[in-house]
Amino acid sequence: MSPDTESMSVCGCDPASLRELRAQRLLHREAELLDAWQFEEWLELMTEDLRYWAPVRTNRMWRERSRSISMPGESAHFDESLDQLRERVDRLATHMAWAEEPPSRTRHLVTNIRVEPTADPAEILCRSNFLVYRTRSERDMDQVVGTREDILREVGPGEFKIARRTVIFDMATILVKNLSLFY
Amino acid sequence: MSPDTESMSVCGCDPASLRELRAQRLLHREAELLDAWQFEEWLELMTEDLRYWAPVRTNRMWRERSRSISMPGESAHFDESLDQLRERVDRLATHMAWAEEPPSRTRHLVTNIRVEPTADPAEILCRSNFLVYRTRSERDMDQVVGTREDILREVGPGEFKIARRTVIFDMATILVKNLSLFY
Amino acid sequence: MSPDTESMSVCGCDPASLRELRAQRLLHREAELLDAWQFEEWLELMTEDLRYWAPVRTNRMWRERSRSISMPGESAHFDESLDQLRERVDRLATHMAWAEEPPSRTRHLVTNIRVEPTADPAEILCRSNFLVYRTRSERDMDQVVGTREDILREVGPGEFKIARRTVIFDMATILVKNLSLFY
Amino acid sequence: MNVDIDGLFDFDAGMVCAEIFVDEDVYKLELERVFGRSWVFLAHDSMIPRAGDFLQTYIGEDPIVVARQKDGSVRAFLNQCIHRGMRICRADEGNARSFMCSFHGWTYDTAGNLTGVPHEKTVYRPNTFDKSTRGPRKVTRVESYKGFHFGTWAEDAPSLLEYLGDMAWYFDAYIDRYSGGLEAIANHRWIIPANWKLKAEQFASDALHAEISHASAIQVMTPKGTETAETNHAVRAVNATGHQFASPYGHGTGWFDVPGSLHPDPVVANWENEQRENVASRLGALRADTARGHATIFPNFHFLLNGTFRVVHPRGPNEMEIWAWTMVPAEAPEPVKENYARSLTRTFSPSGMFEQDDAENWAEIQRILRGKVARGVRLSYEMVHDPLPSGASEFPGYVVPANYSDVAALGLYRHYADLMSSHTWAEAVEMKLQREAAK
Amino acid sequence: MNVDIDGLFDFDAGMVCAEIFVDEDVYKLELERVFGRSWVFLAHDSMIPRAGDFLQTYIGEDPIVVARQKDGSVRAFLNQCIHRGMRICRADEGNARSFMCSFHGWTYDTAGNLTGVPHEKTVYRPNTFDKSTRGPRKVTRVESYKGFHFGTWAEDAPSLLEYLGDMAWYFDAYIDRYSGGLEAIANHRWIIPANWKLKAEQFASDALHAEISHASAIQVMTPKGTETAETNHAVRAVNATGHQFASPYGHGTGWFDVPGSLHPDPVVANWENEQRENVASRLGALRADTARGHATIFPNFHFLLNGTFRVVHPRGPNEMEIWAWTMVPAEAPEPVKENYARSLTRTFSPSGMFEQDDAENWAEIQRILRGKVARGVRLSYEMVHDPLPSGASEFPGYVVPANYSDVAALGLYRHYADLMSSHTWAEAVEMKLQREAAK
Amino acid sequence: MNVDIDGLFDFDAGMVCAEIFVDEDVYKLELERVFGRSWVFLAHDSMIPRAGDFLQTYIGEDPIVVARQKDGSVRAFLNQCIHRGMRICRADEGNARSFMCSFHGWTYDTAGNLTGVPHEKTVYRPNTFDKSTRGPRKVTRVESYKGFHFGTWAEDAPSLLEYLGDMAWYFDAYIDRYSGGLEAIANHRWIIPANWKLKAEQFASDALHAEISHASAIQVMTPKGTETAETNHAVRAVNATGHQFASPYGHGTGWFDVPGSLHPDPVVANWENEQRENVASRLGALRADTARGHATIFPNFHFLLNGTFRVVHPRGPNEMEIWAWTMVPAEAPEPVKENYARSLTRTFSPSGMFEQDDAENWAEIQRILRGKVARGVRLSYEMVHDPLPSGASEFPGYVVPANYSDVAALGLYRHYADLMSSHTWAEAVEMKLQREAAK
Ligand code: FES
Ligand code: FES
Ligand code: FES
Ligand SMILES: [Fe+3]
Ligand SMILES: [Fe+3]
Ligand SMILES: [Fe+3]
Repeated sequence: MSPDTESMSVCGCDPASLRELRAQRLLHREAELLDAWQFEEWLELMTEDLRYWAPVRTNRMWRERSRSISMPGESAHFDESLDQLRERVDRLATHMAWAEEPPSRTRHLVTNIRVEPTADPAEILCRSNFLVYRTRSERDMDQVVGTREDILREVGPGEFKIARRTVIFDMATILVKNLSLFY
Repeated sequence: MSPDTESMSVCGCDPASLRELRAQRLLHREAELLDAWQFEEWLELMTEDLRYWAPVRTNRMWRERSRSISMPGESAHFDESLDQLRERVDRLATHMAWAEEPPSRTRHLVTNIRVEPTADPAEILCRSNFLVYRTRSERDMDQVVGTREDILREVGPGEFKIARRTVIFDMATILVKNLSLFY
Repeated sequence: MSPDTESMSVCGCDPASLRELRAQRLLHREAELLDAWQFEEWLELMTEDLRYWAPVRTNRMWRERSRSISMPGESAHFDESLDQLRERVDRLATHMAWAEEPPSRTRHLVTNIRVEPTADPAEILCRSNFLVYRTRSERDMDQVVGTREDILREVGPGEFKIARRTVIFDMATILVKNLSLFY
Repeated sequence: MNVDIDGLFDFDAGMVCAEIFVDEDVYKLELERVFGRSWVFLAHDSMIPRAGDFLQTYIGEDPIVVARQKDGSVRAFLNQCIHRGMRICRADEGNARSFMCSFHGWTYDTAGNLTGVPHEKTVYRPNTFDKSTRGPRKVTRVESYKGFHFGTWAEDAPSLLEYLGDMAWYFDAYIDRYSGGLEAIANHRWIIPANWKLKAEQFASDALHAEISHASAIQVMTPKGTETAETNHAVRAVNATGHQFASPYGHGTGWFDVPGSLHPDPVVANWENEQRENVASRLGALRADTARGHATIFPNFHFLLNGTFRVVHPRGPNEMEIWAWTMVPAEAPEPVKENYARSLTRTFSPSGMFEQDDAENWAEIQRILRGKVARGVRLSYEMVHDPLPSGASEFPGYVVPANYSDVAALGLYRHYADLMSSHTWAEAVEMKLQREAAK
Repeated sequence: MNVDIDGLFDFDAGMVCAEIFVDEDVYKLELERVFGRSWVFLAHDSMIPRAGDFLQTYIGEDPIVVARQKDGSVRAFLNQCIHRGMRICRADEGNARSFMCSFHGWTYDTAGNLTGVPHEKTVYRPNTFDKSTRGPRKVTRVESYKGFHFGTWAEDAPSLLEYLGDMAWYFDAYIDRYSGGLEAIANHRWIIPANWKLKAEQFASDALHAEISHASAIQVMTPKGTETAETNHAVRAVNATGHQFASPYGHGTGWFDVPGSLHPDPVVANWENEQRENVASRLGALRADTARGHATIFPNFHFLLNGTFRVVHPRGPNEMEIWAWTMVPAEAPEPVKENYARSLTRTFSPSGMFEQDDAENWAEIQRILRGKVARGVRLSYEMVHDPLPSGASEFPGYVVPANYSDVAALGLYRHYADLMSSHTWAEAVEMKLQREAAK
Repeated sequence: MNVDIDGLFDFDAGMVCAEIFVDEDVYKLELERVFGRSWVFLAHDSMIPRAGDFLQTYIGEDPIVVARQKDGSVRAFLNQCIHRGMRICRADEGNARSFMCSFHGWTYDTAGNLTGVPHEKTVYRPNTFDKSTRGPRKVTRVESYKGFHFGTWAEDAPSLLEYLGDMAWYFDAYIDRYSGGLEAIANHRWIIPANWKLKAEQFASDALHAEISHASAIQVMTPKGTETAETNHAVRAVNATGHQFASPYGHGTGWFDVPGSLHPDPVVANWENEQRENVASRLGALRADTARGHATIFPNFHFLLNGTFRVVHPRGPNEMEIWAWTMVPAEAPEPVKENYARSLTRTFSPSGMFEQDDAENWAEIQRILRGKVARGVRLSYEMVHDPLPSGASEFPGYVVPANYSDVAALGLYRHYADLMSSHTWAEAVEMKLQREAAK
């Protein structure tokens, strides 16, 4: 997506549609950057105070369902500040991160993008589902599916960044050999 | 999605876009309710005269393709009125429905939402494709893919409900051990 | 989708939204035609000068990443003009193409549709991700995932056709027994 | 392949070793000795009514084409071209005059006779190549009972009628109730990651699981206010006494002694109740009012009184593939048939409120058997009852006065062990005679 | 099943045949002789603190329920209903007063005693059916060491304490450092398509791989400007000497002789350094300052000095399932605990910057073993060292003065081969004694 | 492992038991006796033209690195670090000066020599650890024929030239047609759930399937109005006579006696026709005008006259992995090369209009072999012909005057059975000599 596209006006008829379109463009651009291994550019979509967090799910009886997704401070698959994410990106950039050298080939399929306002007029809540398909090496293939809940913050007129991301992986036991990339 | 969101005006420029946005929001909200096990709320998205039907596919030579999807009254994976769907929901709510206790973790990925008018100005025809990813227990994982054809009826200004749903599962032999949830 | 739908006006507020909506409708209609085995109608979505091309990916070290996707003239999974695509369609229509007789059941899930202008005001660049789910025979199931980069050309007021398509399959080794249909 | 069958069963104690559900060698032997020698359900008349109608099915894991001939007969053959092994017929079902193999074009009539070989005269030596001997393996014997066609590879098997034995009397209570017989109007196919015998024993013998396994379905399908009333079929069933029949050839069936329709759909129940006199005049009062519940015709044909008839194809020790037909009285009015079908969709299809929970249980049983200790455990089949004394009832055969019983399951495994331990039918039958004599 | 264990190892030359990682028969024998006879980690006190707390785990591939009893004791039993084999408890963990089997409703208390059988009086013969003998298999012996519970199926195994032997001294350096002991505050579960022993030998013995396998993580986690400074824990570790301990029962551990916390998180490192005197007074200076690195308690319990404790369930020869707990000092302040946890998430979880690369290496090793030549290759375990002379150090047991060594791995496989070649523990122990005597 | 090879074949009757395509023990023996002893295609000069160019391939299921050395030679070695078994080289192809193992950093030159071991001097005992003996297994012998490199593990195999024998003459008709030789300009890789031998026998011997299997492709690729004209290459081929060659070492090829290019692309066909005189002067008129069709160099190297060259890696009995290169005359103009490539993409790649249908047939054949009866069926290879009398033609070797023939397939299986029944090449060759003598 060229800078030109970014600056294009969006449908200005009503705020809800506007938000949806902007959130959608942001998430699609994000997916494109991730699949192209443009991780430095990806980091630029985040605010400085980013929290990138992925709780862990366990298989519980219904009556204990409140404990089936871990809480902040408990088990997590990711629990990162922007600096910490950058460390992961830097690691990949060493090209000695053997889990990703030779690099995997990923595809982020993002669906069910839903947007709603928050108490803070500068922030919107954006939910989306995803399927991340990964092939690597000769014949490896795996898929990771889940949902995300993002806080998107307007940092300039019509320009949103990701201020908080919660990723819910649906698997209780992670059925892939690692979570080496980003979701 | 909060009621506030629901009442937000949508892009009012032209009826086609309007319909698309509304259908999309409805289907996304539906998916969210299903994945959150909010089945009572899900039922509220349906009209009283709902028909929820899923024919069966068979593997036929091209010349007999007209018989490759069953007709109403023939084989079906679902054939439900609203009351009957409610029975299924009630069953899950007993938490003795062992196929779903402990509960599965699902994710409805809805794509290719297409809308067109019908002869009835209060109803629109909405098609969508779906992939429903389910993990359960420690390590079970399965996927169900197909398409849906819904009749959405405007029951209040800008408020649509599902009046008819046809679900086409693509599999001839159902490759999962049960269809214990909703599509 | 009826001709009536096609002629419906779309949100006219701004060119970016307009392009997105039109591209989205075109790709969704295309998917519908493919999954319905309406291949003749599908061909009508293409311009006469269509190039339908799918390069091959190889598993390379990062430092040789420029060679990890083949270039035009090198390995390809598809490399077709419109006439050549038509030959493939004609072949399926013989119903002696055993790989597809009895016919497979496919579902094209199209996501992440992104649009941007090109230097040619009559053409837009449209990227999308896809997952094509195929079941066939009693129990065969496979999935093909990747991304597409299309040039869509405005051939009449508001009417777009596909002038160029590049399909990137993510797999290095093709993990399905054939690529018998279209992506 | 070295399987110690005797060590896997203790029939006196009512113990079955879990190993039979998971061991690879046991499974290989089953394909040979059980599925290679039993009468296996192939098709019902209503599934292939017209000449040229065909369907694909399986005997064990071997694909079979079953087709209606011009003369009205039904033929069955291995769906494998003997030329280079291609699947001859590749549709689930349909109507055809002939089949052409898609590899080199050999053509077959619907009885499996090789009728055409491209370039035959120029490429084969006429003195050695004889089309009449190059067709696919025909199923050795195909016999039918009241419209139900069964096939076996075994030359030396007893006739189908002898094989069914007393089970035929019970089978009739399901299939010969109405003058028009039954017709298949719907079909579901799905897979469960569990051994085929879990299904076989349950339909023969396991009424007990319902109140727990299906507690949720029973609860929501019980009309409000009828929880204890006699209009509630579930309550009526559970409160009733019942019986179980075990066949020396492994078949089994059980029922509750509850007169009147037990069908949950009121339209169907009314219609069934209206037919009571007709049924009684056809089959007698006993079978009009009772003798219907759950049943297995060994090895893998199963049915219930609600009209589900199913064949369960084994797919390795760890998977079964269920093909379930909805079979309804041909003479019933359309709305009754529709409600039969809809009711089964809602209860005993992959989405069925009963079926789902069975799948869950079986799948978990199977998964546990990856464990080394778990697979050596001896499971309990200890609900045993003495048979009714001879002449005590009109029920034919070995019958116990309880449906909460393991007797039919034990009978099933008794015959299973006979087959698995023997090389010929004569040998298996001899085992049965000697046991009989020893009593 | 015919496995020539002796042919797979050459302990004098330091050679191990790759076949042990892939052969199906080897794996089957492992389930019987290794997992069927070893002390396997079940749970830590903090995972099931209250009465009724339970969790599911495995001994090998056999599912086990571990539950805290009302009297505070911990019991463990096979998670399989002996009735028809259903999994009794179907949640990963939770709190329960009892378990009801979802198939036919048999109920169990949390010790695995069968407490209820629906219709018991009417359907079972009281003289032969005795509930007290129909519960699931109890884990034969459950013993605990400082809050860590282990179980074994073997009647004849040595006691847990005897089994741990000198390893207990090293184990203490991880788990008995702080007066409050450890508590598990996070858990990760994932699978790697590789043999479980690749994990076991690495945690016992392989410090060497880090500088290459984890080069990228070490590089980015090294604070800028400290690449050679003594504040850089990675550099300090690599430049230090180290030791390795090998147990006759297959346990092993290794460490670098670096005083001061090696934890990469400064908050944690500060706190650990502050505790130095307390630790020294509990465990002595040696274990305050060293003796902590990587460790395996045979066969599948592994831990590191950063607080990851893991049990690795085998899932066929080609897959392991890792369950990794984050265990932190119970007495540490919340922020320290949080940083322990966050640090492990970022380094040794499925997304961990170290863990990822181990998975990649193991998966590739395993895949190659599809090859016929590759699986016959004799791999090199030739980094051998002479043990410290008796009395040369305070380190108990067989200890070599290097952490870049294969000695603990060889010890692990030596014990593994003893188990795989023997039918009883007495036989295995006799092998060890004879070798000892022969020296 | 107990395989009765003789029982699986009846060469006199032209019968092959389907079991060879599915049995696990047969497969294991194949890895040892067929892939462990045959000359297997590794690479062509044009795939690794420059020093340091390497590619990964397989001999059977064993991963192999093939690399061009500084001196221009080609070396091949097992892609497995002998240290702990890691895959040394992890890219499909590329250019490198050396490889570093990502586990512990052992480094290798492109010939597979171990050149560096981190900390070697401090961690290994110099008297026992010798780098020169710790490299990966080198492929025992690598020999080449006109730019095509083959490797074998067998010390005692005949030389490549002897192994090819008369097949070299036919091979030349594909690869030595043009002065510049061939170059690989495209590659496709995909998997088919079917046994590798289905591919091997088809490329050796099965021209017959095309008119049925590929009926649809032939129909649409036939230019309108040419259905019977002599410009239609498909019609020309089918109407022509043909020949088949069978080698005592299992190779086979067949062709139609049709002069002029048969290539479907007119640009290519024109260019090929223009080259006719050049080709004739290189190879003689016979090979300029005929002797090209389909071919297999035993066991798994296959090619067609349209320029597809493929190695088929076995992946268990039920799967093959196809690697197909587009090889074109190096001296052809760019547009001709492009059309060669595009034409193959459209016909013989995973999306190819011919290739698709072969996959469908093979996959169905394989699936059926889950059946117990099906796998015991004896398939028909009865299209046999007497060989041309010695001197009757210029075609070298055992040649029959028909391309619709099973002779090359039978020859392939004859050699296959020799290998599978013997422990040494001498033994296998002796079998051949004795048969020859017995005639
Ligand atoms: S396999 Fe059927 S005709 Fe050859
Ligand atoms: S299997 Fe548990 S109660 Fe029957
Ligand atoms: S495995 Fe290659 S260096 Fe250790
Ligand atoms: Fe049931
Ligand atoms: Fe590591
Ligand atoms: Fe072909």
